[in-house]
Amino acid sequence: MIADILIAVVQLALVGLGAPLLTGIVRTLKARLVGRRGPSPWQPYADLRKLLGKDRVVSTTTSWIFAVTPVVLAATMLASALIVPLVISRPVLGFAGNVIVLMYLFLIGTFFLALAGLDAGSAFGGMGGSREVAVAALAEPTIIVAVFALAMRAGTINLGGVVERLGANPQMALTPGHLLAFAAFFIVMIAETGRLPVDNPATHLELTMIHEAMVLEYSGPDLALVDWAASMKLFLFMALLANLFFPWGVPTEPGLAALARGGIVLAGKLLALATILAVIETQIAKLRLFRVPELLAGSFALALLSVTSRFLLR
Amino acid sequence: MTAVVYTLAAIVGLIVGAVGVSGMLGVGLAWRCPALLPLGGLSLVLDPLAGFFLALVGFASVPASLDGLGRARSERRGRLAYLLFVAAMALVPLAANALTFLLAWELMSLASYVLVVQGGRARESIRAAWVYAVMTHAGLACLLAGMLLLGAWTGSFDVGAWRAAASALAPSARDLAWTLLALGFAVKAGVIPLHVWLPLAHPAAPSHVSALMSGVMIKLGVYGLVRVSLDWLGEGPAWWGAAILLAGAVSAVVGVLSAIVDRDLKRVLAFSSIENAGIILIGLGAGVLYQAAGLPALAVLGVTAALYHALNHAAFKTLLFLGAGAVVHATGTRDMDALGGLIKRMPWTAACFLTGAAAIAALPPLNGFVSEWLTLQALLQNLLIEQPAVNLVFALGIAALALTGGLTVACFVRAFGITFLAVPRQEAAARAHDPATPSRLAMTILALSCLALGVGATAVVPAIARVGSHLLGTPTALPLGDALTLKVSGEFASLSMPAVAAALALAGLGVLAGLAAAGGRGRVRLYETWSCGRMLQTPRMEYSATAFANPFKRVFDFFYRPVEHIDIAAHPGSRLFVQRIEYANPTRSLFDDWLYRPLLHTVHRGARVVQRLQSGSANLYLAYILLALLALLVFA
Amino acid sequence: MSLLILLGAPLGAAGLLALVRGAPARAAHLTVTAITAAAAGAVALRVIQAGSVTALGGLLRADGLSAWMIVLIALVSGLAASEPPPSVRAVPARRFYPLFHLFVFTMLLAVGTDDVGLMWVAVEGTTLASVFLVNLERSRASLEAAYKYLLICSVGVAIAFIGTVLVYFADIHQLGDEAHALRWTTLVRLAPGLPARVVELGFVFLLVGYGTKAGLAPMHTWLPDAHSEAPAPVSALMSGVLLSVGVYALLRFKTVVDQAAGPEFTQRLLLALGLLSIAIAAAFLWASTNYKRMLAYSSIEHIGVVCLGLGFGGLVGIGGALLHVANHALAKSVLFLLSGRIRAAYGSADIAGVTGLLGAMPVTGGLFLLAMLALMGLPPFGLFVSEVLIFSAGFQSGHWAIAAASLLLLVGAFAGLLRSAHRMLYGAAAPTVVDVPGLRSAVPAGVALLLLTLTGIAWPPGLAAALDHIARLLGP
Amino acid sequence: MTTATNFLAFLGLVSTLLIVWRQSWPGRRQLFVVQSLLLAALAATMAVYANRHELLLVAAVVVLLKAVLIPRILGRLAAGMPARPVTPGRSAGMSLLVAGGLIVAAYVIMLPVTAVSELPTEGGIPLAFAMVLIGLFVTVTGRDALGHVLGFLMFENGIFALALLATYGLPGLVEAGVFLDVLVIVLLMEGFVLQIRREHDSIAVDRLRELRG
Repeated sequence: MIADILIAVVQLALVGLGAPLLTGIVRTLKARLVGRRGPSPWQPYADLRKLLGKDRVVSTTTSWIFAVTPVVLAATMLASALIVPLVISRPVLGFAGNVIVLMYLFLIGTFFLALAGLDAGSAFGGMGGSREVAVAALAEPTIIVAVFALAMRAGTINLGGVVERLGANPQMALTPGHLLAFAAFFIVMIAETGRLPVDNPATHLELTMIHEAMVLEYSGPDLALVDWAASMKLFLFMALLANLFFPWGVPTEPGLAALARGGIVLAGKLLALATILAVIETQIAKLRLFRVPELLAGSFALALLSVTSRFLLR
Repeated sequence: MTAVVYTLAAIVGLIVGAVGVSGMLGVGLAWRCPALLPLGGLSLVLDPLAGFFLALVGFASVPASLDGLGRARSERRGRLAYLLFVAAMALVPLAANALTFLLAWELMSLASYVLVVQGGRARESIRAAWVYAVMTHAGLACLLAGMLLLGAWTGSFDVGAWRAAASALAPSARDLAWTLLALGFAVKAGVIPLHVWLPLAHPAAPSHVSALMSGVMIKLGVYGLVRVSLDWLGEGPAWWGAAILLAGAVSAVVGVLSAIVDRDLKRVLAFSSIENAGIILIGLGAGVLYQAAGLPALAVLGVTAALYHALNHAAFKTLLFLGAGAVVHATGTRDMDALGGLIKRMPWTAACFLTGAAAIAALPPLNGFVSEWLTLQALLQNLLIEQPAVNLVFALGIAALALTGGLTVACFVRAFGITFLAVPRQEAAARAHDPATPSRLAMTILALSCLALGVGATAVVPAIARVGSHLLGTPTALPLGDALTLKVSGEFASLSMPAVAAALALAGLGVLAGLAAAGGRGRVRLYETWSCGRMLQTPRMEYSATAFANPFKRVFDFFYRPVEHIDIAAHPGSRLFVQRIEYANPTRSLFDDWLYRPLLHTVHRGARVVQRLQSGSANLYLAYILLALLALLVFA
Repeated sequence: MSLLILLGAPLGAAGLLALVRGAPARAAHLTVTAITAAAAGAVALRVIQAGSVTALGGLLRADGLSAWMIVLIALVSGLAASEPPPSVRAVPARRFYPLFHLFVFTMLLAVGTDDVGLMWVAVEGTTLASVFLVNLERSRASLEAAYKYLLICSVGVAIAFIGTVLVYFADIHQLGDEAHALRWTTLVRLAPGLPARVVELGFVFLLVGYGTKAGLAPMHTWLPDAHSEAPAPVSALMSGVLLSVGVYALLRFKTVVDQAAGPEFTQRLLLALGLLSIAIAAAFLWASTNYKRMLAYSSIEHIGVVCLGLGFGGLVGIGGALLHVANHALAKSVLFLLSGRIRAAYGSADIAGVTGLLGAMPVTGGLFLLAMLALMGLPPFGLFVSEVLIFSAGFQSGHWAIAAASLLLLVGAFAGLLRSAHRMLYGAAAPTVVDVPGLRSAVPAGVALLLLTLTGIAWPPGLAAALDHIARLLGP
Repeated sequence: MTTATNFLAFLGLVSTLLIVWRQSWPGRRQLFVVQSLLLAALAATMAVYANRHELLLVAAVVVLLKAVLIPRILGRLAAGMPARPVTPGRSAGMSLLVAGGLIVAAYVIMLPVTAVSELPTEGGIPLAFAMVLIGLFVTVTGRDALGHVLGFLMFENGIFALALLATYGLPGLVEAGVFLDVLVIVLLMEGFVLQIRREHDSIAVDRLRELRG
């Protein structure tokens, strides 16, 4: 019981506090890669603090949907933090759900954010919402088929089960089918978290923005929550990728030492993924909006290939 | 009078629901009256599957009748047909021989047809009623042929006799009977491409009727498919399951794609019913495939998922139709591009509609999520069948289900957001108000049941699984975890809705508390929408339903084949001064263009040719007689 | 005795009513109709008790099948008589009443005689009695219709005479000469020994001949004209029972031929013509322009269905066909009576000329809708059950292709009928259109629909046994 | 007897063919009278040879009805009509060819009857049936109401001949009904033709094509 509470607290803290850092690190890395000094990795914390101290400006057009959305967003991410295996294979709420639950928890956020975008009655909000749900919808098949690919190999889709099963046979993580699924999932992560080449989190160019268009009307503490939730989403996605596809070194039994070991391993994997992400973001220009579906179709093809490779090459 | 009828309907619903639940719990009843009609007379049998669908009828018809009661004063037409409709729907699952079934089935169709026709008496609802009646009749013809064939082969019109004799039939005979019956039921279930009536008829009916049509009636099509694929004809070959699964996959995707671009709120809901029927069929198809492969536990899982989704869809689709009905009633329009801002004027309806939208978009912890999750679990274990072709079918089902899930979110963001959020786009929407108390009560009941069916899945799913086990004749109950957690196939997957719900609630409270602690609840300044500094916000600047659907139109343009109409009226003085721009971007229906219109055209031309026979010439008429005589003399 | 009253009442009335005029005529008209109906009931009761009734030394004879038809004729003529007679400029009711009863008499005689020769005379008589009724309006259209009716039906029924002669030939060839050689009872008794080929040949003539009267395609061409131009009560009688009298005549001979040559021969022919009738009717129903013609084509369709039932055979098929005859008679006569009212109110028999029926004439329109639903074969009305019975016999007897094809055609006919009904029932009506006042005018039609509901969801006790009995009379 | 009946039947058929060939209306009417008289002779012959005296009565009725009464009505109908078609008519050659074909068909169709028959009159049966078919053919090709009536009467005559030859006449009640029938039909036709002429100023049947579809 105490161990459970400890794990819960560690995971919550890791996600809640570590997420802005991860975002900051990616930014710093990107800056370094293009030869700028860039901001400090800790800059997001300063941003959040600044926003929390400000007033809210709320449009008279909006309704309670607009007001609750930031809270819903943050809450879904925190709840997800209790499900994703970060420092241990079976966290507190590991029994409560699997990847599918996670994806749908994320969809709650998308759902409300898109509504909030519409709520203000501006053209940009609607545009962002429309694009966001389109991307989310098109990413969904890839996610589920990639999960299917995983389930085929692990015999379960419970996150803990996958991590333990694949952790026990580390070489399984290097089969081609598995890597294909990983690639598919990685593309989905890019789309879902609004990174290049799907969306550019660094600009507010009206006609191309997706995520930023939805949150255009938010200000002050609300904006802080939204930004925080966005970075948590990135964190969770990357952690999921890391531990689900490469579950090396994820402890299965609770214990202080194990947790610490798990934390360090996770940090290493996240750093690696962040580097990959940063490299990609500096190497690729943003896609035209209506070529995004092609990218997602490509990821779907990868996922399907991963599945068929299994039962055709049985 | 009207109020009495609707009260009576609600009471009938309650009784039917109670009988249904007792049937699910294993109470068996049988009533026969061979004297009343030929071919075995009337015969009613209550078994668990019938009980489940009875419960479904009761469950949806109580709130729908309440809603009718709420509108009893303004809307009196069709009340008797409504009562007949509810009663006939309750008879269909009980019917235990061909004639009883066909009678109940056709009475149900007739009552709903009358309700559709009386919905508006406008041109379009008449046309809708025509299409509906004709499609239904075509479906009935298939059912009739299939049942009579079975009757001829087995020597009895009793379903019990079919069950007993089915295994002795030749495979081709069973395939033929299955095809006919499945076609007939598929029409009712709104399976693509037999769905054309659905988006026309459902919106045309009054909303509490649409709610029942979408929530329950199309489920009875599913009921028939369950019966014919797993019960009446015994255990079927794998291709039945594959056909159902693929039909379901196509229906789900096409349904939601059609829903996502439509501007008519009720049509959106109707298309979404096609989609959900598709999801149900995906689960059912998986069940049939597993049954054919000799994996009864998984078969039960698939059927359970299908039935559970049927129940859930009844809950949220009824809710959404009642909500849409309240909107239509309050504003007089179904066009989403004329609505907007209703959340402030109809807060109750908005909250309930949002719950329904979230449930149908499968957001946890509501019920839609659980049944879709269950369906996916049934699909994901297909590797146990070692046939690549079957696996491929499953993979397609998985992908379709996933795509559908994503698109549904988009669809209902649009439906709710455009209808209820921001500011009214037209005057009618600005004067809207919440409906009367009974209607609000009905919606609230349904919204709460969406939540209860989701969080309480661990109580509901095992009960449904028992129905499935009984249907498939598996001896032991399917192990499905404990009261807190739903466990599928041992360690394969688990889900705890109470835990997720609690975590979400606690996290939400935690965030609020954290905000308060961080002192973030600072001053709130009210101002007009910023919108990157744009001045003077008007409703014309809002994103419209059409605009919202645009990305989908672009991505799936091979399906929508949109056409653009731009009509610009310039000032007579200079064409640079534009007075009016009209832009329309309608989509074209693949099925109308490539299936139904050519078909109607052919029939029409054929009829024209035959009609030349009656040319008015008496000599010609006499010649027909002479020729007929000679022909018969020669050939006979 | 009851049989004599049954035939005597309308015949006497025909004579009497030629002399009386004015209000007494209408009273006498109703009284005689009631007497006829009572006598029909009495005959039916006697038949149920004793199996058959005879009179005039066996010349008149009613068995189960006759009783079925007699009751039907009485019912429909009661319905038709309940409708006020058409008030047409040129023709006073003086002509209408006697011919009406003469018409009823000839039909009753056709089904109430044992002598197939006399039956032929009576069937020909139905044409002669009704042809004037068709031309009651004396308009160009009704003249044309009556002319074609007379010409085509005379030719057709004359062909049936050839058939009768051939059967008679076979009969006396077998038997030598006998006084009762044309009696149906004699024919049935001798049937097994008759030369098959001759009897088959005769049946072809009979089929074409009586088929003309029954409205089977391709001999149906007179039917839409005559039925649409006749005044409503006459159309009701013609569509409701006259066609069935043609079928009745065929049935009598079918029994004989089946015993002489085996049932396949007649079944094949009936199936072919039945299917053709349904197909042709469906094509016309798909896009009708005139509602009375639409109803007429629908009669062709239903007679086709009846023929299918007879062709499929078996107790279920024949029983279903008989029930279908009755159901169709009730539904169709109600529709024709209502269409008379509609025509009077709107002044047009075109579908395009009638809109908003349900709004402007709620009682008539409502009954019209219900009767149309019944006619299209929807429950809770009886046509649904009888069609199910017929098709059940079809699948039972292995005629899948025919059953399936006709089901498909019925769907097409349904679509056409429904579209036309929709055009008439909904929309906005001219303000001049008013309904027939009072609910009393709805009673006869209401009773008919109630009867249809009975045959549709709750058979009266004895109906099943009666159908079974009659089917056994006819079956091998 | 066989020779006599066969010869009379043959003559009847010849008269039928002549009617097909003739174009002038009075001529056709005359031929019809001849045909009816031939039938009466046939009935009388059979009455004598087969010892069936009621057939004499039938012969008398035929003479009265078909050789006197009906031709008179036909004459009334045609009053004021041009004797020949105003427009040059179709050649009768085609019609005669068809009639020839129908005679062959009649022989084929009546095979089952002649096969089982042992009557002395059987040779005439196909001829009578050919009269029936040709009568029907004349009705079908009739260009005006008169043509229809005449065709129908020929057809009726053919049936009469057939009944006579195949069964020595039907029972009296039926026979009487048939005669009454023919008379009523002709009378009704007369009424219609008069009314048609009033309405349309012509009795050409192509005027009667308003009801269609």
